[in-house]
Parts: sequence; structure tokens; C-alpha cells
Amino acid sequence: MDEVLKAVFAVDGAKVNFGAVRALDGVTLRVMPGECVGLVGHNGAGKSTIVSVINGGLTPHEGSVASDGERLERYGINAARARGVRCVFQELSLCPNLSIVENTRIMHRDLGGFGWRKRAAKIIEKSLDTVFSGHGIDSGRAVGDLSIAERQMVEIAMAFSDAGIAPRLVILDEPTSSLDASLARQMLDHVRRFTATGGSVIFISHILHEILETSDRIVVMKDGRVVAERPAQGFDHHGLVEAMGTVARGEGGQRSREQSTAPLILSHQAKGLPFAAREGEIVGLAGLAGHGQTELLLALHAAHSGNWLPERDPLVTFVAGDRRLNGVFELWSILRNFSIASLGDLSRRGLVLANEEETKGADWKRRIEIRTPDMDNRILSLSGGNQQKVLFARALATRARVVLMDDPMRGVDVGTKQEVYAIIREEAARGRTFIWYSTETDEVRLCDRVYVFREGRIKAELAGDEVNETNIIATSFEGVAV
Amino acid sequence: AAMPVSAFADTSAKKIALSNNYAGNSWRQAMLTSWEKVTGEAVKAGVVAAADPFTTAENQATEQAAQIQNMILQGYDAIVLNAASPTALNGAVKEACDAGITVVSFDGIVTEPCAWRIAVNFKEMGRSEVEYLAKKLPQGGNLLEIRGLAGVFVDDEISAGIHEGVKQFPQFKIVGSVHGDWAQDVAQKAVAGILPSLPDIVGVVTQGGDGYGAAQAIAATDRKMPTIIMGNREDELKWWKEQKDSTGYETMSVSIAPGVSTLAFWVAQQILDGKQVKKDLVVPFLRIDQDNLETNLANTQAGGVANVEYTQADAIKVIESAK
Amino acid sequence: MFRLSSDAMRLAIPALSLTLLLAAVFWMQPRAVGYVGLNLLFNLAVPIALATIAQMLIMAVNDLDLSMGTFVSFVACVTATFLRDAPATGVLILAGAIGTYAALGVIIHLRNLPSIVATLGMSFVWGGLAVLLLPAPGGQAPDWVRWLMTVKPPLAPMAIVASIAIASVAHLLVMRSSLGVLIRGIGGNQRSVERAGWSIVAARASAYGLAGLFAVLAGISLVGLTTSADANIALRYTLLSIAGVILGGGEFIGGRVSPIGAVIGALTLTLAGSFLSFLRISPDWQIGAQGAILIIVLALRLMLNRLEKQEKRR
Amino acid sequence: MTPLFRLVSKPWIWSWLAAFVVWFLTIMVTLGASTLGLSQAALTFAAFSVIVGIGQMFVITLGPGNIDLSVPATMTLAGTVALKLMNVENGLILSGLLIALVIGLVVGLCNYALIKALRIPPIIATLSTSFIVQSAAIWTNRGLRIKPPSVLAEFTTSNTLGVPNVAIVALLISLLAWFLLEKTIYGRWISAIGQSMPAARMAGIPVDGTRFVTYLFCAVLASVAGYLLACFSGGAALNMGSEYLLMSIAVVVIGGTAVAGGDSNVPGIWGASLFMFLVVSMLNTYGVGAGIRLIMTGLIIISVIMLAGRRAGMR
Ligand SMILES: Nc1ncnc2c1ncn2[C@@H]1O[C@H](COP(=O)(O)OP(=O)(O)OP(=O)(O)O)[C@@H](O)[C@H]1O
Ligand SMILES: Nc1ncnc2c1ncn2[C@@H]1O[C@H](COP(=O)(O)OP(=O)(O)OP(=O)(O)O)[C@@H](O)[C@H]1O
Ligand SMILES: [Mg+2]
Ligand SMILES: [Mg+2]
Repeated sequence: MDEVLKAVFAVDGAKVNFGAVRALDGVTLRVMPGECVGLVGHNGAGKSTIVSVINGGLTPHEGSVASDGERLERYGINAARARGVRCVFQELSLCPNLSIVENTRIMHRDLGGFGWRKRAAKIIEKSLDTVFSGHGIDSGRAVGDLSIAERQMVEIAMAFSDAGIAPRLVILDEPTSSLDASLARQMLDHVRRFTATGGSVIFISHILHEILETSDRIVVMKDGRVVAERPAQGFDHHGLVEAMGTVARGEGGQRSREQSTAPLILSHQAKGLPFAAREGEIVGLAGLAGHGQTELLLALHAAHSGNWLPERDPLVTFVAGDRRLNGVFELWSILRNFSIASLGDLSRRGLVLANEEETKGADWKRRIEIRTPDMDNRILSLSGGNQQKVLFARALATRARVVLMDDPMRGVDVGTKQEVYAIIREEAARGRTFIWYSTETDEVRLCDRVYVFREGRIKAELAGDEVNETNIIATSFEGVAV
Repeated sequence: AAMPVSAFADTSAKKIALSNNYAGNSWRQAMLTSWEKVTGEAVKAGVVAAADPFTTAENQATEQAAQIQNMILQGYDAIVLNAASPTALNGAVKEACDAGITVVSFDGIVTEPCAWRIAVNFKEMGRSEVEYLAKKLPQGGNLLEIRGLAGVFVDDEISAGIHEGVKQFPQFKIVGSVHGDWAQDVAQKAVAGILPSLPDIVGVVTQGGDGYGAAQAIAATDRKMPTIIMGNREDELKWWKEQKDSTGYETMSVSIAPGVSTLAFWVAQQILDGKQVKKDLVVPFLRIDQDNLETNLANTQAGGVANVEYTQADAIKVIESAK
Repeated sequence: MFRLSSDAMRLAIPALSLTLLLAAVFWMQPRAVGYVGLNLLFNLAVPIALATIAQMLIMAVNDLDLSMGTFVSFVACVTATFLRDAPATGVLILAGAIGTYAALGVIIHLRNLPSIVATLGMSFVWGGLAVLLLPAPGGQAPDWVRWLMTVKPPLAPMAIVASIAIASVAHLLVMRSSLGVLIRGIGGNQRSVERAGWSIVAARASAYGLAGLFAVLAGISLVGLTTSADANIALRYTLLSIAGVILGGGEFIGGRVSPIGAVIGALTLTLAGSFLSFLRISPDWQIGAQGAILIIVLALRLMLNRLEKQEKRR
Repeated sequence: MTPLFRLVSKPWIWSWLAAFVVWFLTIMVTLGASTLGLSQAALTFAAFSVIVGIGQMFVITLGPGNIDLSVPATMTLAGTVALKLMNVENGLILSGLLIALVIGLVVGLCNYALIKALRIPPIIATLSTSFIVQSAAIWTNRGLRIKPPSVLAEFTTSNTLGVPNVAIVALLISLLAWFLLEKTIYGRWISAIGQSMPAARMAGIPVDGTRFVTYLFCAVLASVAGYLLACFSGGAALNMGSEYLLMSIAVVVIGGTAVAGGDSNVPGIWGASLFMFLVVSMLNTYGVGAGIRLIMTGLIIISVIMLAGRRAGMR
């Protein structure tokens, strides 16, 4: 009980059901002052759900919520904010049409009154300067004009900002998914500073080394329960993965097949060095986030797919990173979401063949283990990571010989990632080409050849043994070809 | 109609504009055609310098008010006006008068005192329909009323006249009333919808542009064809003629002649010429009866409306008789 | 090269189109230059501008109001009857109408109704009420309304003064105030506003209520110009107000709106009509020309947009 | 899930229910004597709303902001030009239909050209085209009403086995639309585009082609409706399409199609079209004045969508 009294925030035995889905199945979680709690778990483990409970957005069907030793009966968003609970959500949640200052106004309800603009600007600028010194973001800009990384920075700064009620517990749900290594580093440093001054943090990430480095205590969730909870020193990378219930398969080492003889399948006159891809190659696009990699992928897609006439045999297919924006079709079932790109093969004279569609769907469900009882469920009933798997299956099920991937592993758990890596290697061995933008170095190392981007240009091409973290970081910062 | 044109030096430099609020039916089209025909000759003969027609994109008082304001800017000497609303244009009309412009309204007239009005007695038109029916069917019976567009002045006037007529001839009873928006297809739809629930009807009182639609709707059922008052459209007259030839069907047809726009033109010209003209003039409506059906049908353009165009002499006669 | 914010850019384009059109009108019709001419050109734009602001408020929360025209007509009917004959009752009715708008916002939000359909339904209701109130055109503008719309201020004509006043008030309200930020925030990302602890229902109700207020002002000022009302008097304000918002740089979804742009859009639309009558097109094609001019103005907007994008890229 | 519950959760059930209630109230006035007459009239006039409504539905399915306001003008132009061309000759019926179809194609082409090339929002683009098309209709024959060929007039106004022929035509078109939506790739495409255009593009769907075809389809259906209506009502009139502007939108949304796009509903269009006709008939039958009639219509529309309830709006 002593612990409950001291805890900044405590959830006891929380149960949350979404229809038949048991998102939380009796979760108990406490956060002490000055502590960073790392929260990990496979996709759909219930991490975001527990965040919603703490944040006041969701009332658990069972269980209790307490803060500073006081059991909270009527708990909601405003009560949470009054107690200094702040949240960076998994998906970006700013208003893109408003300026940063105006977003600050929205986030802090009590900021009103004459001259609020000045005060809001001061608050957010101070916070940005503290968390990301040297950020160079003008607080008068509209959020929609910012790059995705800049938006995430603003959101993080917003959570740490102080407009009367100081933040006491900051929840970060996969905050680094769009940040490159150096920005992520800045943020993690700030988390350390924040906890050193007595603040508390709940940190959710699928990037395990971040969790291991930053957290004081790590809580592992699986299927809506807490399955392990230990001080961070008690875990290592392997142990963590094991606790999450997925076993990291061997990475299979660097690929060794000689590629340079394979026929050229795609080339593009990008800015900077020319871009080319060969059959069966896995080509990485690296560099700091937002430096032109996505633009190249979009250009490649636009150049090789028709907007006016249907193509039976498209050369390229696309796996989106921003699921909400250009990935899923929200009204549809999982099956329809999966089959939309390969309808050409599943139809005769324009008619969709329902049987073949179902068979193929079931086939892929098995192959990449989409966690759902029924492919006819709505796509939104899947967790984020499982939705991403469906998008993968959609792309791989087409006949396209080139797969463009726009940082598709955002928010995908370690086990799933390993499965997908294996599929990619297998498909590449069969002659399919992958062009893969990733913000994670581990993934870039899986590529045969890597183009490094800086300021919208291809600055370097790395191949074979040159593909390593040192080289990539060196070229993305210095912009010198190796 | 070629007219004897005596040269009026006083108006040969004057410019007249037609402000029209709607062009979407055959009546308005006939009105515009008559205008162009008559004024075209007048311009050629040098009676006036210009007689430009303008039509708004939508049938709205606001748009027409803007149109009148533009005419003020363009420096017209007179505006001939078929108004979307009798009162809502008063602001713009007043501004025109203040700018020294002669405003003559017809058909859709305006109430602003500075403007001239060439009015049709719509109330009387409605009443005369019932009167005709009373003469033809002295024993009376049930009537179906087809109204025009809700909220429009003409609709209200004619309908008031019809109800007055029913009061005058109490052997008639209006058992149903629908809005046909002065359009054959809308009338047809509305009548078809109410017809199944109506008792036997002996007559249909209308406002013009809706008689044929009513006939179509009734023909689609097995009811006996009641006496439908027609509205001078060619398809109505033709249908009437067919019925007359095959079954001896009898009715009458009444409406305002679209050529009244040309009367308004000549009145405006006379006012510009310095004539003293009373502010309120009345034109008779154009009525077609059983005996003059064939003549009128022959004079009506296929798909058009029975029409009368006016000459300068006609206008002078109308002006004189009002004094 | 300085960089314009996207808000400033959203304004620059409509302003430029208005200037071009105005230049063309002045060139064709020199009489339009000057105090009286400008007033004649623009005074009917005042109610349109107010209705456009109202529509813009609704569009700011990602909804669309198809009842704008009938509502303004209804207000005009109330103004020309009750507001003149029994001012207290008239004010009460108009307040009730604004309340209904706010309530509609609440219902749309709570029941998650498509705004297009709900307002389509309301357009029948307002139209019906207007017909009940004024079965035939009539009524008369209250004297103070008439005075307000025909007053001749020094320096600039009423139409210009009113447009500037409307634009400024709406700008302060929508772009500068906290409530405005909240309303636009709902259009941008309702979820995040909700998560910050705001009541979306209340904010939506205020957006609708404010829209109702501006629409009421539109109806009153319209009667001030026309001196009387009828049930169909402002039907085309529905499409005009939407077109005005779009011409002014607003967008259908995403809470991207600009009040100053909306007023400019309304002025542009009005001016486009005058431009056409000065062209003296054959009556058959006068209606079509209105379509053509809409296309041309929007094409101009596109062209300038493209130019601006190229600037940015450089 | 009981069958009843599944039925209630269908978005189209409410419009059918509303239509049935109104139908019942109307025939009760005559204690059922008007059943056949009213039903036939309802089917006849609903048919025109159904045909234009289906076209509008396809366009609305394309997602927020997609709407075709040129429907009334297209109907008018197709009707006037076709009747003028046929000039009461039975031999020219097919040519008349052909010219109506061509007009639909041209209007659809113009609509999409404006939307695509000039990036004009569809609501404004189609409004602009509608002005031009309306002008063209005025210019072609200045509002003269030309009679349809006798065979056509006979066909459109008579019944087969008690069912109005126009209703049969509308039913065939509905079946085609249902088939397109549910069974073909094209149906999947427009639904996908309606849910998310960027996602559709990334999934390799020919977005422009699909949207183009959809706008063509809508305009062609409008011109077919105009052709039939002109023949049915004994000649084209310049204002004959005007009431189909609000009508075409109303039947789509009352019928349960998501206004936010991506989800369409053919049966609902029928329910809504019958309802829209019957509600006017009912109020006329009860002798309600125009004002009350309009208010009731509005309240009923709102009640229907409130009952149909929690659908994603234009948010
Ligand atoms: N809207 C929904 N309706 C029904 N079930 C849902 C819904 N959203 C999520 N679920 C279920 O809840 C589980 C967890 O989903 P959630 O999005 O929380 O996963 P996650 O842990 O965030 O996974 P990921 O890392 O893949 O995003 C999934 O099994 C999913 O099926
Ligand atoms: N609104 C919702 N409706 C239905 N089910 C939901 C909803 N939100 C979450 N779920 C389900 O609850 C479960 C827990 O989801 P949660 O988002 O907490 O997972 P998570 O651990 O955050 O996953 P990820 O790592 O993918 O973010 C999932 O199965 C998810 O599908
Ligand atoms: Mg999550
Ligand atoms: Mg997730």
C-alpha cells in the first residue's frame, strides 16, 4: 500500500473490452515519481489502451485508478490534465490547419484571455528549445507545413510544456517512430533530465535499445496482461524479446549473392546520384528522416503506374508507412483491404471471383499470421501492427516485380518484423526487387545496396560491406560520397 | 407585325433595357422572342438607339436587383422590367428612378410608386375560370386546383381569385390542391400523386403551363376526363383540339400574352417621348374559347404559347383609354 | 526571397483575382468608378458576404450547410414582418432561429449525422416557415434597417465600409480568438481537440450558433436593400456562399478557412455578375457566361497557385 | 445476431420503412381504394428519381466533396435535343436516344475536365457546367415543346403486367448499378477511392480513369432520365430538370449511402425515391398547405436520418 501512496499514478486490475476483444485483462501499473517506465509488448498487446485509461480518455470496465494515493472515482480527460498527465499519442495528433502556437492554445485549456498568442508562443518555444535545442522550428508556422519529424518534435515539446500546471507524468506512445537517430537521442536525453527533476514518464517503443537505455523499470505486456516487470538492468535485448513472447530468429547475416550481373529493372534520374535497381535486389534508402526518400518512392510509383487505365501487370507496388493517410480503407473488411491491389488476378472480365479472393486471403493470413478470427472483420479491428501486415500482404500478393516500401515497419513489433524480413528475403531470392526506405539502421543493414539521402538529394551509394551504421551516419551528416 | 413608324427624333438617342428574371419556360422564351422581333425593327427604324434584353441566371430577386443596378451604371434611359418580386426590387427600382431612369414593369409588376405598371388582373383571371365552369356545369361538383410556385405573387393572386369564384358559385368545392410550379411535368407528378385519393372531379382549375400535365396524369387513370382549364400553351391547345375532334370536349384557355413585353417597350418609349402616362395601366388577358380555338392554334408556333404582339399604335390606345 | 505563410497565400490569390476583375469592370464601364458607382456595384454583396461568413463557419468544422439560402430567406421574411411590426417578437424569433442553428450543431454532433442531409432537411423546414410567414411577397423593411443599408458614410460608400467591417470582425473572431482556434481545430483534427479536454459539442454548437448569427445579419441587411421580402428571396445564397468560401481560398475539409478571403470571394462573385452584364452577351448565353466566368476565376486561382508553388520550390 | 437485428442494421431499411408508413397513411384516406392507383403513380415517378439518384450516388461514393450539380441541366438538354431531333418520327427513336447519350457523355467529359485540369472542386465545377449546358438548351430550341414520337410516348406512359414501363427501365438500371458496385472491380475501385484517394492511388487503382468514368456514368444516367421524362410528360421543357437537383441528392442520402463516400446503397435509392414522392402525395391528400408541407417534408427527412442513425457524416 505504501507503494500506491507514493505512486504518481496507479492503475489496479484494469479491464477493457472492445466488443469481443479483450484489450486489457486486469492490468496493474504504477508509476513512481522520478521514474521512467518502459512499456513493451507485441502489436495489440494493449499498450495504447492502458495509455488511454491513464489519460482519462477511456474508463475501464473494471479496476480502479488512483493518483497520489487517492482513488479517483470520476476520472476523465480534464481530471487527468489537472493532475499533470500529458500524452504523446501513437498517431500524430495536432491540428494540421493551425499554427504551432494555436495548437498550443488548444492543448492548454487555461491559456485563454487577452494576449494568449504571446504567452503560448513563449511556452512552446521554451519547451522546444529545452527538448530539441537547435530545432529551428518557427512557432508561427502551420503544422501542416511541417515535415513529419518536425510535427513529432512539436508534439513531444507540447507534452513537456508547462502552462500553469506542470507536467508530472508524460506518456510517450512510440514517439520516436518518425524521428531519426539524433533527434531521438535528444528526446531520450530530455526524458532523463525530466525524470532527474522528479517527473515521471511512461515510454512505449518497439525500438528495444531505446527502452533498455532509457527506462528505469520495464513492463512487458502480452495479450492485455502484464507478463513481466523488472528493473531495466534485469533485461537485455534477448530477454526482453523472449518475455514479449516472440523469439528473434537469426538474422541470416548479410546477403552474399552477387547482384551486379542481374538485369536492371528500374532506373530514375533523381536529384544527385542516379538511382537504379536490379532484379532481386533489396535497395535501401537511408539518411535522416524527411530528406527526400519518400519523395523518390512517390516519384517511382507515379512514373510506373497509370492513373487513367487499369494495368494488369503493374511494375511497382507500394507499402505505405502512414497507414491512416494512404494505407487502409477504413470501411472495408480485412479481406477487401488485402485483395484490392491484386483484383486483376482475382477476376475474370471485370468480375471479382469471390472464391479465389477468399482462398488467397486465407492463404496470406496463414503466411504472415494476421491475428484475426475472421478475414471478414473490419480492418480497424486489427491492431496497428497487424494492419501493417495486411498492407504487406496486399503488396506481396500482387505480380509487381518491384515493391516500394515507405518505412513500413513503423510500430511493428519485433517478432512480426523478423517474420516480414524473412518473407522479404525469400521473395527477393525469387527475383523480386525491394526498394526500402527505413529509419531504422537494423533494417538498412539488411539491404544489398543503400542510397543515402541528404537535403533531397542522393549523396552516396553504399554496397556490400560498406553498408553499416558508421558509413550511413557519416554520409548523411557530411554529405560526402564514400 | 410591321408598324407605321413615324420618326420621333426625341427618342432616337434613348437606350432601353429589358430586365428579365427567368428564361426557363416557353412563355418567357416567347416573351424574349417578341421583344427581339419588335424592338429590333424599332431600333433599325431609329425609334430608339438600343433595346437590350438581359436575363438573370437564376430566378431570384437579389440577382435581378443587381442587374438593375448595373443598368443604372450602364446609363440606360429606361428599364422595362418583368420582376421576380413585386416588392423586393423596390430598393433597386427607387435607385433607378433617383438616377432619372424611367422604369416600366409588366407581368411581374413592382409596387414602388415611381415605376409604371402594366398589370394583368390575375385575380379576375382566376375568378373567370370558375365562372366559366359555372356556366358550363351549372350543377357544380368537385374541383382540383393546380397552383403555381409557392411564395410567388402571381400564384397567390390567381389562387385568391379562384377561391373568390368558388365562394361566388358555391355549387363547386375544391377537394384537392397541389403545386405544379407552372411546369407540365411537375403538375403531372403532383396530380398523379393526389388523384388516387380524390373523389370524382368535374373540373381542374389551373394557372397556365400545367393543363397538359394534368390531362396526362388523368388520362393515365380510368377516370372520366374533367373540364381542364388550359393556359394557352400550344401542347394544351393541340390536345384540346384532338379531344374536341374525337369526343366534343369543351373547355377554355386563358393566360397573359407573352407579347405584353412589347407593349411595355412602347409605353416606355412613349414616356421617354414626353407623353403623360398614368402609372397604372391594365392589359386584358388572352382568352381562347371553343369557337376560336382553331384560329388561335393555327397562329401559335409549334411548342410555343398563343401570343399577341403590340404596335406603337396599340400602346397609344392603351395609354389614352387609361386617362 | 521571403516566404509567405500558407495563410497569407490563401488570401493573396483571391485578392488578386478581385483586383483584376475590378480593373476590367472599370475599364469597360468608367461610370462605375467613384462613390456612387462602387456602391451600386457592391451593395448587394453585403448580405452575400455575411452569408458566406456563416457558411465558412460551418465549413470550418468540416460540415456543409445546404439550408443557408432558405434560412436567409426566412430571416428576411421575419425582418420584413415581425421585426418591423412587433420588434420584441421579431427579436425573439430571430434569437430562437439562432438557437435552432446551435441545437442543430449539437444534434449533428451527438447523433453523428451527415451535415449535408440534416441541413437539406432543415432547408425544407425554413422554406416552409417562410412560406407560412409570407405566402406572397411583401412586408416592409424596418426603418432603421433601411437607414443602415442606405446611409452614405464619408470617404467610402456603405458597401465598402460594411465589407471591411465584416471582414475585420470575422477575422478577429475566427482567426484571432480562442473560440476561433477551437472551431478551426475541430475541422483540423477533432480527436486531438477532444483529447485536450474541450467539449466538442459546445464548440460545434458555438460554430453553428455563430453561423446562425451571421446568417441572420445577412437576412436583415438583405431586406434593408430590397425593402421587402419573399419566401424565395435568397435561395441561391446556398450555392453562392459555398462558392464564395471556395473562391476566397477556403477548403471543404480540414478547417482551412479565411474570413477575409470569404468576403473577397463574395465581392468577386457579385462583381463577376456585373462584368457579364457589361459585356452584352446574347440572352441565350447570358446564363452560360456566368458559368464561364466562375471557371475563369477559379482557373486564375489555379494558375497563381502554380506560380506560387514554383516560387516555393526555388 | 438475429435476422431481425441484421435487417435493422441495413442502412436502406429506414427509407423503405418511411415510404411504407407514408404509403399506408395515404391509402387509408380512401380506406384502401386508392392502393393500386397510388402505387402505380409512385412507381412511375420514383423511377425518374431512381435513375438520376443512382448516377448521383456513384459520384457521391467517390468521396467527400464529389457531387454533380449539372444533373438538371443535362436532363433538360438531353430531352430538348433528343425530341427536336426525333421530331415526332417513330423511326428516329434510336437516334434520339443516341444523341441523348452523347450529350451525357459530353457533359460528363466537361465536368471531369474542369475538375481535373483546373482542379476546381466538383460542386463548383458542375455548377459552372450546368449554367453552360442550360444555356445550350435554351439556345437549341428556345423552350419550344416538341411532342415525343407516339411509340415512345405510348411506351413511357403505359404498364406491363400492372407495372409502369419506366419503373421497369429504372429497375433494370438499378440491377446494373448493383451489379457494378457489388460484383465488379470497378465497384471496388470507386468504393476505395471514396474512402481514401491517396490510399487508392498507392494501391495501384487507376484513380483518374475511375473517377472520369463515374462522372460520365452520372451524366449519362441524367440524360437517359431526361430523355424518358421528356417523352413521358409529352415534351421537353426548359425547367423540367430543376426539381431533380435536390431530389437526386436527397434520395441518395436518405437511402443510406454514406455522404462521406465509399459506401453506396442501391435498394435505399428506391425506398427514398418512393418516399419522396409519397410524402408529397400524402400531404396533398390531407390538404396540407405548401408551407406545412415543406416543413413536414424537412422534419421527416431529419427523422429518417436520425433513425437510420450512426452513419459517418461529412466529417
Ligand atoms: N477498433 C477495434 N475494434 C476491434 N478490435 C480492435 C480495434 N482496435 C484494436 N482491436 C484489437 O485490439 C488488439 C490490440 O490492438 P492495438 O492497436 O492496441 O495493438 P497494438 O498493441 O497497438 O499493436 P501494434 O503494435 O500492432 O499497433 C488487436 O488484436 C485488435 O484486433
Ligand atoms: N477503439 C477500439 N475499439 C476496439 N478495439 C480496440 C480499440 N482500441 C484498441 N482496441 C483493441 O485493444 C487492444 C489493445 O490495443 P492497444 O492499442 O492498447 O495496443 P498496443 O499495445 O498499443 O499496440 P501497438 O503496439 O500496436 O500500438 C487491441 O487488440 C486493439 O485492437
Ligand atoms: Mg499502440
Ligand atoms: Mg498499435
